[in-house]
Amino acid sequence: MIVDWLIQAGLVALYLFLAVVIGLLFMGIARKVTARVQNRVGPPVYQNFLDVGKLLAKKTNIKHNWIFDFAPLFALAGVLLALAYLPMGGYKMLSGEGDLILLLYIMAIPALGFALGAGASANPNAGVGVMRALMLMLSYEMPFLLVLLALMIFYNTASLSTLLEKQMSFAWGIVALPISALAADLALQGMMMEKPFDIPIAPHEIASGPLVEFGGKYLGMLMLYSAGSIVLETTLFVDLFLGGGVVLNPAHYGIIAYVVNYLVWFVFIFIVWMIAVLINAVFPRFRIEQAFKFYWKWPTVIAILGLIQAYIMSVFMGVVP
Amino acid sequence: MDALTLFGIFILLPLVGALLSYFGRKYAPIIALIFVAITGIFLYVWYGNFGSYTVDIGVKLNLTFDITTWFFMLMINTVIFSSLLFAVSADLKNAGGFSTLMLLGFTGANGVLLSRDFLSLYLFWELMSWSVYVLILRTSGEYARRYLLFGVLSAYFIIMGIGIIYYYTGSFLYEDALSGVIPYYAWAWILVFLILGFGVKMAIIPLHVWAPYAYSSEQPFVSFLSGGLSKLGTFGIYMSMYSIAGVGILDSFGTFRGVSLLGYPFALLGAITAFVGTILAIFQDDIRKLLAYSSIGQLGYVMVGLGLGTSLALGGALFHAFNHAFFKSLLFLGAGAVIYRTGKYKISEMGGLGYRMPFTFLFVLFAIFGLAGIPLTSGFISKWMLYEAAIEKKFVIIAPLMLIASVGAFLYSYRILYGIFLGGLKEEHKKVKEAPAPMLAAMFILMLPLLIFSIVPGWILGWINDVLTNTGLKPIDYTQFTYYSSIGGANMATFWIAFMVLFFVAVAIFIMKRARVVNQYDNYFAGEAPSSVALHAAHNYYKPLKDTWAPMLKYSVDRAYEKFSKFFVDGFYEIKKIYTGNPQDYAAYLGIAFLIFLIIGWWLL
Amino acid sequence: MNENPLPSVIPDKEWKKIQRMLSKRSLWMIHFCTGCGAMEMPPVMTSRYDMERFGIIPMATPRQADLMLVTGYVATKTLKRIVRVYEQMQDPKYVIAFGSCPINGGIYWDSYNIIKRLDKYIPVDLYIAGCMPRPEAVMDAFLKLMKDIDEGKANGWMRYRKYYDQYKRNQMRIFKRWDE
Amino acid sequence: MKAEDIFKDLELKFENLKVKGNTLPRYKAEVQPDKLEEAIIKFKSNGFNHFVALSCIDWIKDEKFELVYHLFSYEEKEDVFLSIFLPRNEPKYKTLRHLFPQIETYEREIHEMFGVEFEGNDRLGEFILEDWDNMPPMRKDFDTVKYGKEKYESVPLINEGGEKE
Repeated sequence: MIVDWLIQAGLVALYLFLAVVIGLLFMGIARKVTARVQNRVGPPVYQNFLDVGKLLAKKTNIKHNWIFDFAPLFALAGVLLALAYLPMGGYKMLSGEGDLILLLYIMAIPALGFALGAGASANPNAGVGVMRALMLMLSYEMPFLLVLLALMIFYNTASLSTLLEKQMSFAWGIVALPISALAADLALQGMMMEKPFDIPIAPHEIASGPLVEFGGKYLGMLMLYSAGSIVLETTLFVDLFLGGGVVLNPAHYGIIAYVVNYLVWFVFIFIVWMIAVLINAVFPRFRIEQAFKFYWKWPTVIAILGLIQAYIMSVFMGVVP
Repeated sequence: MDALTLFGIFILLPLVGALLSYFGRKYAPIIALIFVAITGIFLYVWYGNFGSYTVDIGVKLNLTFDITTWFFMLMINTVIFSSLLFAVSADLKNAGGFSTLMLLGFTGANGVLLSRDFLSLYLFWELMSWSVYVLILRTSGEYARRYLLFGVLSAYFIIMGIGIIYYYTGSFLYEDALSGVIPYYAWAWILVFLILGFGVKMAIIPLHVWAPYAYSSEQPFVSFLSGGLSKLGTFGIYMSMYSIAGVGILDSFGTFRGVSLLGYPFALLGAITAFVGTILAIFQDDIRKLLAYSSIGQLGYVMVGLGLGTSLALGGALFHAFNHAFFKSLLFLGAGAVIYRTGKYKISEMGGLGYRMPFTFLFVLFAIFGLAGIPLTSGFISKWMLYEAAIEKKFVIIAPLMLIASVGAFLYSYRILYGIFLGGLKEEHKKVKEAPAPMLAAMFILMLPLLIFSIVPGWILGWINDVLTNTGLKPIDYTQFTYYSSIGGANMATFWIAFMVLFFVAVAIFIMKRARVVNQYDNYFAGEAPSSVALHAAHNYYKPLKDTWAPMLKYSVDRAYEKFSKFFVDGFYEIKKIYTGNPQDYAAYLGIAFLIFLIIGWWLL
Repeated sequence: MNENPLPSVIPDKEWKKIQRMLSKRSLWMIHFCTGCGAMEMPPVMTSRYDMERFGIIPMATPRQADLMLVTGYVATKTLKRIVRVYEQMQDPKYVIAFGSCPINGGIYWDSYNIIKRLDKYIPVDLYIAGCMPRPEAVMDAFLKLMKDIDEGKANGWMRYRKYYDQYKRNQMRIFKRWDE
Repeated sequence: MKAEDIFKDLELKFENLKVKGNTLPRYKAEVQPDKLEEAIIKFKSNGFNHFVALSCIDWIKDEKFELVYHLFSYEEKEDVFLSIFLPRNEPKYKTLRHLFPQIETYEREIHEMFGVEFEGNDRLGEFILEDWDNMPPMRKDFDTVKYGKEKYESVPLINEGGEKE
């Protein structure tokens, strides 16, 4: 029993490490793509690895008080925990042990820990930044929760692993609930704080908001957190709507299935990430009221339509995947 | 254990304690503490043997000590124990009177939980409600009057319910209500009256107006009122819906996807309460009002669970009531400790107290995790059960309201944390000391169950299962560490192990390099001088949100009541003008009246 | 201000070389434009010259930055802000001074308000001559700085630590109060 | 109302300034310090409601400071310069910020740069210069080169010889 437990732990560790590496790679690709959109050469794709290396190797690190340390610790631990609960490339890590609502609240742990650390830096910019971040969270959570509800009602399950199986057997989320997928993608733009919605970390207005007092190893760990959260949010979208990239059934093909699924999953999250980056490259930044009004108007209407569609299909038309 | 010992321990002992502690003056809370501890010990000892007895004190009281009563008594006893432990060092004025009234309230609460006939229920309900009124009176008459209005309203609703039952069955016993004599439509009236009567105590939306005012009195009392006594409302609704009426009666109103048509509107009302309570809590600047609206919001969740009526929903409601008893009283005690040390109520006036009062900050932080439903505390499990219950039955109005309300809970939670404990430490708070030891002990007692039941949810789910089966409902399936619903489940053991391991990984990366501590003035203010004035961004914290919500915030139930009452006051004022007091007017009135009658008489002929 | 004990896993020499390579390839510039040279930065950032290809991006706060550009004349009022921002930056940090004004006061050689030589107050790793150097000169400066960092010559921050009291004495000769 | 007519009402001697390339009429008049306020009020109520600038000229030879109040009228498109002369050794004048709020800023600058006292303006004192410890710098008798050399050249270079000074 201990042996396969260790193998499981080893695999989870490998998947988490790969997730963070992919996250940093995606940040590098995003900077390259944005540069190309702006007709610039742009940094090398591995630039973010150098940035994180430089930050972690900084000589002096400034900290304000013991609550200040909460930010990097809770942020990194929380995002790794959330990634552990998310099936990546069909490999169901801990997602059998917890369900979508648990994952939703685990994603709140790093946000709250990061907000605590930022608040403890006694800098008014940080306080305003966190206020904006929480308001943005309230705004994009409205359509996102409606979308999750539509999925749970339609597939009649809250556990991600069974959701993957049902998507494989019945139809992908994007095929069954296209309207909800659109609302989810709009909500994703706010969740990943990409350009029209990077209000909380606005460098020009509030000196990069909550990050104002973080430098050196603190900023390095927070960069790992943001890398992990990129993979987390894109994988969440892929798992909910694109069947988690599961193409070959692991039961029949064994290891090859896992590798192929991993590649397909990688391509899917890359596509989702590119949509977000291309929107990011061309949009100015909204004010927080505009973002709130936007999210509680159009994406919420779309999400409600998706919910109604799911409700009708599952209750009246009796479609049971 | 027979009738008299049961009655003696849970009712007479606190009464004697109330009497004795009045003369204790400064040491009154300690005396009261001893009496509450005794009842606590007996509660622990008598876990096994339940039974129902009748006591004859002039009028026959029907008392039953079963698992439901035990479960609710556990909450109320712990909460009052920690409130009194807090009051020991809170040097309240006239502490003797305070502890007497607290013990009277405690007696009333015990009586309500023990009683199985409407007479004793009403007797103890009035005793508890009266003692709460006088306790609020200690702070301000105006708040107490508002509470009294709603207290009396709730008493009348309960009497109406009891009256109808007595009219049909002729007896006050709970069991007799089910004797089939009461017709179908009468049950609707009985349940509506009883639920609204008990709902006032749980501050459901239309009847919540008293809560923000009542919660602004002394913090130890408020933590008992909001943490303990609001559970009596839950107990009342739970008993009246599922023990007195029973599932059969409820389903006789027709079921909508397995949920009785009577329960669904109350569940909807609960969801609206959760949403409105949370949104209002976000904009409050006074810490007590913010916690009051947040308490209304959380009790809205409990109301949803009670309304839905499936075993998972009821289990979630009971568990959430249990959690709410602990994290809400912990929050009020934390706020009380801060108010005791700084003497300020406004969040924007405080700031940076977390550096001076680290333990209070940690306790409040843990309570906030419980409130917001972070999986590190048991707060998450109860919310999870309520969500699963709503999603299981595909309720597409209740579930989104609850989910958005929980996200709203993050907003006002951070407002408390940032406004009071983080941000810049003001000059006058430089020498604020940590809260005294009894206060910290009280808060520690309240924090324990939140942590324990998050690691091992099995124990409390066991108790909840006994309560459900005791009232004849299907149990929920769970094991020592995991809990399931029909559409999902979660295992807290793997969660905690994974969290510990990954937290260790983060710490490993973190301690590679040491960090230099700088004070709060060595900060980046765009190159400007680190001024001695602490820049704290907590004033009017969610202003953009308030601007976007402004059109909706215009309507408020408070103002509706005020306009309603003003309408009557002006009306009566007009009538009063008639009695001018000098005889000529009266003579004139008589003449006019005579004339009018003359004309009518002439016209009729 | 003591040196942090570095992990002994990698021999000291290699580790310092890796650290220098890392800090060379990702210089984060504090977005604090002190004088008339700020106008030279947009062309350097945008598509024509694009400093981001060397990993240099403007950062909002000194805590996150490790390269400070003093672009143009430095009045006593600005010097106080520059020193404060410089001290809030975290080691290893580098300073590049643009134009002739930080070198010898430039066209303000006779002004009562402009300091004549920046090097006396904060350690400057690199000067760029010219009364506002063109973007090509700025790019060349970045490359020169990266080469200096690699060879370990750009150690302004060590000099600031070593001669901290001399720097402080010079600074206090210019402005009377520090905390205002 | 035309500037000439206002000048006639105030019996002020004015001269028409000829400036190459500037076709707008410009008038300059010298006013007694005590009568300046009501002159400005008169101009302000007759269309000259744009206060352009308050500048100070240091006539070091005849020991005088000249304060020039520059007004402009949008209706008539005319500039008016009202100037008063103050003794150079201890220049003192009352504040006119109640007429135009921006006068306060000009007065603060002139106080710092020339040392002119404006009673009633409570915000005089340190304004643009930082930690200034010398006479007002814009006066003609202030020698900037000597001050620059004495203050900045005297600061020693960082001695990196290793031995402390």
